[in-house]
Amino acid sequence: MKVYFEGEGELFTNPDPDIARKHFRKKNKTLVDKRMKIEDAIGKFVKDGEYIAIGGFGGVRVPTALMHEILRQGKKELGLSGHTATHDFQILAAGECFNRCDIAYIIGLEARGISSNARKYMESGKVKTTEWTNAGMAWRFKAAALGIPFLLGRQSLGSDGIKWSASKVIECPYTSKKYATFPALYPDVALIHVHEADKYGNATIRGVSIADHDLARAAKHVVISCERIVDTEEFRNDPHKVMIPYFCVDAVCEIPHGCYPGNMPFEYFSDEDHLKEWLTVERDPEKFKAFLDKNIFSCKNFNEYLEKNGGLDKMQELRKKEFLEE
Amino acid sequence: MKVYFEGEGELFTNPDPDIARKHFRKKNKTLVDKRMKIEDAIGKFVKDGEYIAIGGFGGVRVPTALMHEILRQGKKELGLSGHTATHDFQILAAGECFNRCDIAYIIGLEARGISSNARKYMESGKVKTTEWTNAGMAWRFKAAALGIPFLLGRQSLGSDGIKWSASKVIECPYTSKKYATFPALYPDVALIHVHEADKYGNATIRGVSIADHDLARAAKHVVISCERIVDTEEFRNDPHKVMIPYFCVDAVCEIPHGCYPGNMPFEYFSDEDHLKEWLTVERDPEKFKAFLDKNIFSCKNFNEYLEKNGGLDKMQELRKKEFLEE
Amino acid sequence: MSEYNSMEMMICVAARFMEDGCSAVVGTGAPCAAGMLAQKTTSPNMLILFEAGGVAPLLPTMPVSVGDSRTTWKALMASSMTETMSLTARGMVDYAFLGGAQIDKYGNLNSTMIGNDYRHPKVRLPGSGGANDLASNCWRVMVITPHEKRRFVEKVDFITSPGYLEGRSSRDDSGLPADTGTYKIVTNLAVMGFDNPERQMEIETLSPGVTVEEVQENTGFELLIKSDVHETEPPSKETLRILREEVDPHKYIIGR
Amino acid sequence: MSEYNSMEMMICVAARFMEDGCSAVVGTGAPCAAGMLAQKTTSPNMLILFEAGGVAPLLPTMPVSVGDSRTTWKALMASSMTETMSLTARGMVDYAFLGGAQIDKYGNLNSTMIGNDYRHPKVRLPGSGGANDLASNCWRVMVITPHEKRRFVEKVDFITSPGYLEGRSSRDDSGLPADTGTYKIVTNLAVMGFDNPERQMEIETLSPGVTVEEVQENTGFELLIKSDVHETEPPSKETLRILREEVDPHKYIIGR
Repeated sequence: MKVYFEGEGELFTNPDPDIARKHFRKKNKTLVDKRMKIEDAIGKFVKDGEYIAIGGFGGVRVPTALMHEILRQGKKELGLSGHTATHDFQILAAGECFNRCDIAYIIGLEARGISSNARKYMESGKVKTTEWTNAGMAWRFKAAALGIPFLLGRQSLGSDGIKWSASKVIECPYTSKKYATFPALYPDVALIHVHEADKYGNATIRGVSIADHDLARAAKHVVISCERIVDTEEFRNDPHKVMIPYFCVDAVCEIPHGCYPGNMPFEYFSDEDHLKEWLTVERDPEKFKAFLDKNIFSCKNFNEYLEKNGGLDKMQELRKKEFLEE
Repeated sequence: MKVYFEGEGELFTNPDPDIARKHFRKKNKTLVDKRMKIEDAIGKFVKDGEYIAIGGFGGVRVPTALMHEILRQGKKELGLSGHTATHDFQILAAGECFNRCDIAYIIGLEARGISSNARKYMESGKVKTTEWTNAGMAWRFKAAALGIPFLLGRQSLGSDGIKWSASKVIECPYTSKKYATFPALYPDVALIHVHEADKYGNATIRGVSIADHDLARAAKHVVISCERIVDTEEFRNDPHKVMIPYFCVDAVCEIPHGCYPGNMPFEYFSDEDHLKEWLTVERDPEKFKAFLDKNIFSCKNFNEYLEKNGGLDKMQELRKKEFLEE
Repeated sequence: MSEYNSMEMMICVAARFMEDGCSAVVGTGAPCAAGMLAQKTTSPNMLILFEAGGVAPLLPTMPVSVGDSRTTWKALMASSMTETMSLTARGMVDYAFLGGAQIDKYGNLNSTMIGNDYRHPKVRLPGSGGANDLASNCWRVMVITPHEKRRFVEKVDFITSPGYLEGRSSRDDSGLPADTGTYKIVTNLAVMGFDNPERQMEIETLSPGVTVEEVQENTGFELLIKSDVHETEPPSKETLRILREEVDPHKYIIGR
Repeated sequence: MSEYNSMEMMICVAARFMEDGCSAVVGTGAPCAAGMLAQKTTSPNMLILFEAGGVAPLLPTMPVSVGDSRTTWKALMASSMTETMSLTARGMVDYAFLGGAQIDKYGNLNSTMIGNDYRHPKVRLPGSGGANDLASNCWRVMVITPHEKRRFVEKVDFITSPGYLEGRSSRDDSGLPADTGTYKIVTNLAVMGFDNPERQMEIETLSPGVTVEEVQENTGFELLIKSDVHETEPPSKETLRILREEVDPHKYIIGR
């Protein structure tokens, strides 16, 4: 069984399921109340130097409130999973919170354009990078969730990306064909925003789940923010609802509108004006500093940020937009 | 990258995703009405000599009606996925429909006992076997669904089962540890009973899905039987419901109580008396022949079988039992 | 011994090993009864899982299948076999309850065939099902079984579910996850473990009135004997009451 | 050319390649418009997918993200990226629409960086996202792009998404699935394909009024020219009407 090729990229996390097994064995499988303040959740579970991953899809179902708190607490030298990272990446780059990054998609906000500040940060030499793809990263979380050290795929074969990844190209012992390997990614912490959770951490997601099913299972710690806390009975009465079971979860923060200015499917649409403001103001470092002070650093909590950007009127407007009632 | 060991078991299906790709490319992605009579579905999609897989979990959500029709049509020399196969295995063994079998669990009906006829068939030398485990088979469907030739796992390592499997034991190039490989299984046909489907084949499952999410994606053809046909609007109004999308499916047969005497979660409980009758009558070959004639071969359709075993009264009784109202 | 039968005894003893807050994949029958009993006694916060996908149900009655609708009654998830099995692979599951037609001195279990030729078995058995998977990846395997000489054999005809294979480090050497293996064998006669360097079956406690000799007579290989071997604590009246009234009122299991 | 702008032209031409009943993963912007237009014209039974998990939505408006809630509006499934990506790996997806900062003569695309040192890029770009995955596993890649010399380069600085790599059999040799690759490049000036043994970009049709020389002048490498090169059929009035009134009434895309 040949190994044809090995990428030069650094592995920022250990793909060995045995290391993860030791951790998961100790995880609490008891139904205990995990509700806590956002300050405590971030303070307790996001530690300088650790590797974090963000749920959602950049501007969709992202845990904005949790990320603002990471900036406020001045977290540094994090490792970051840049998997379909858009506004989330922009925020964390604004705080210069990370110094290494697995890249699938970064610095851009899809059709909206490129974050000039995030680009500058990535061109500054301050961030070590390893190159992947969206499916490659999804595969890495899937491998971790399955408790295996890697998963095969044909994405990346032949590309330059694989040279800067930590994939290897092997010969399949069944077909004698070439396949790339995607090593399991067990983040130290995953931050995931969901629609509903109970106090134990059972959580339900509407709309696309992207890679969050597997991410929640791969991460050593999971911090959930949710639009609403619901009673556990809601889940017991329909056991098809829970996507993330409580025993994966370490903290639950109830934060209505917690994904703003992102799009929360079936709740509210993205605030395209505010996202545009981010992209615009970033071009002027002075203005951007003032913008961050106003919107993140000076805010005592997430509601203050919401109030500064339109408050209830804006939330209702975005809800109408979500349901095409604008 | 070492291959430490290769099992002696025969691979009854080709694990190469490229062969499957050619087939899947041609699959119809158009929304066409796939409702058909059970006779036509089995006649068209289950061909002598092909490899079939049964959804559900032996006595739970099994497509009994579809399997009876396989016997009535006298299908022969099938390959069979013996994945958590209990009453389904018993039926197909009664018809001597298969001559090779991937074994994870066969001949038993869990706590209810062993099918003496199925055991006799398996001891007759008429069936070639390869030995697996429940997770091993689930992994094989998962690999196929992911479009990759194999998946890793540590189940089977060290056991005698692996010697008679088609697994290989390899050295992981990341951890240098031993892992078993589970080659992708692309069945020719999967037969799956579901709660609701629309005429295009979009299907929803309640209760445990076992390995059917992946099985439906792995199989080259999928025949769905369902308790109820519903309008597509039901799915479009809540796009979280569909577990099996229409483009995986080739035939949809509406067969209420189609899993009887099995347990259809949230619909009706298993008929333990009738399952016991099967186990008992099998011990006398003459009686068993008459039993099969009565319950399968002489029945013009599945309702006749239901009528012979209690009809509507029995169905209502089993529904009450499901909801603990007995 | 008249206050309880041996099935009741085994269930009560096995339940006692479940520390509070542990997780376990249970099957139908005695393992399920032990899990339910543990939840109502020593381990109120126990996470009960079923291999077909049931997660944390509020079991209303005994399931007849590890995939039936009882296993998702008021459950937190009606998931999949892939979900449960990947939980075990990630090290999230403490205990699995298994059985077999044969068990040997290294705690290996056979549920595949009797005979010495796989291609021509004397008796074909159901096969692994999920047993091998659970024995491979859960941290600890519990076995509840009647103690019979034909069942406790020097070497199983077929290793379906791995115990310590050939003893010593052979389980680890095979590639199975570290620190896993057969934990306790609970029979009508004794509780046995493998807490020795050889990884051989060792008598730890004896059912009331049972002697070491009696256990050895009913075993097809030589058992080790723990230095502090003593009597298994009999089930308390309250535990028996819960088992009889709340866990198995119809005596599906304890009436056997 | 006054009856339609070049964006409208490109969308209409790209849509035409979608045979009825095909499946496609589309992105935001022009690809999505082309998909929607195809559904309303040549391919009413087209299966539209979005990489984050949207399956067969009844798109009410243009999405701003390939994961936003428009992509699951009245969809048949709100699934996952794993679902969509595994569909492509199984060979279920005919077309992917991709773009890039650079494209070379073998149809390789770059959306990762400008410069010649990965560790010190002159300009960092977003990276693959799902582009490499789709380019690897979908049967055919479509590119809609403005025709500019800085974009059409001899060799991309970084192969993010594979076309035919170094031409001839090099794509197959890399291990990528057989019979896949870049299919058509639709620009304001021409439609180009790779239907030749070298797997090099080749002019197939020219936009009305455009000459081969003009295309070549705007391209950083030598193009092959198909022997029967002819004019691209302009969009019909009805197609334009549907694009303007039903697909993009707010002119998000066609107003650019």
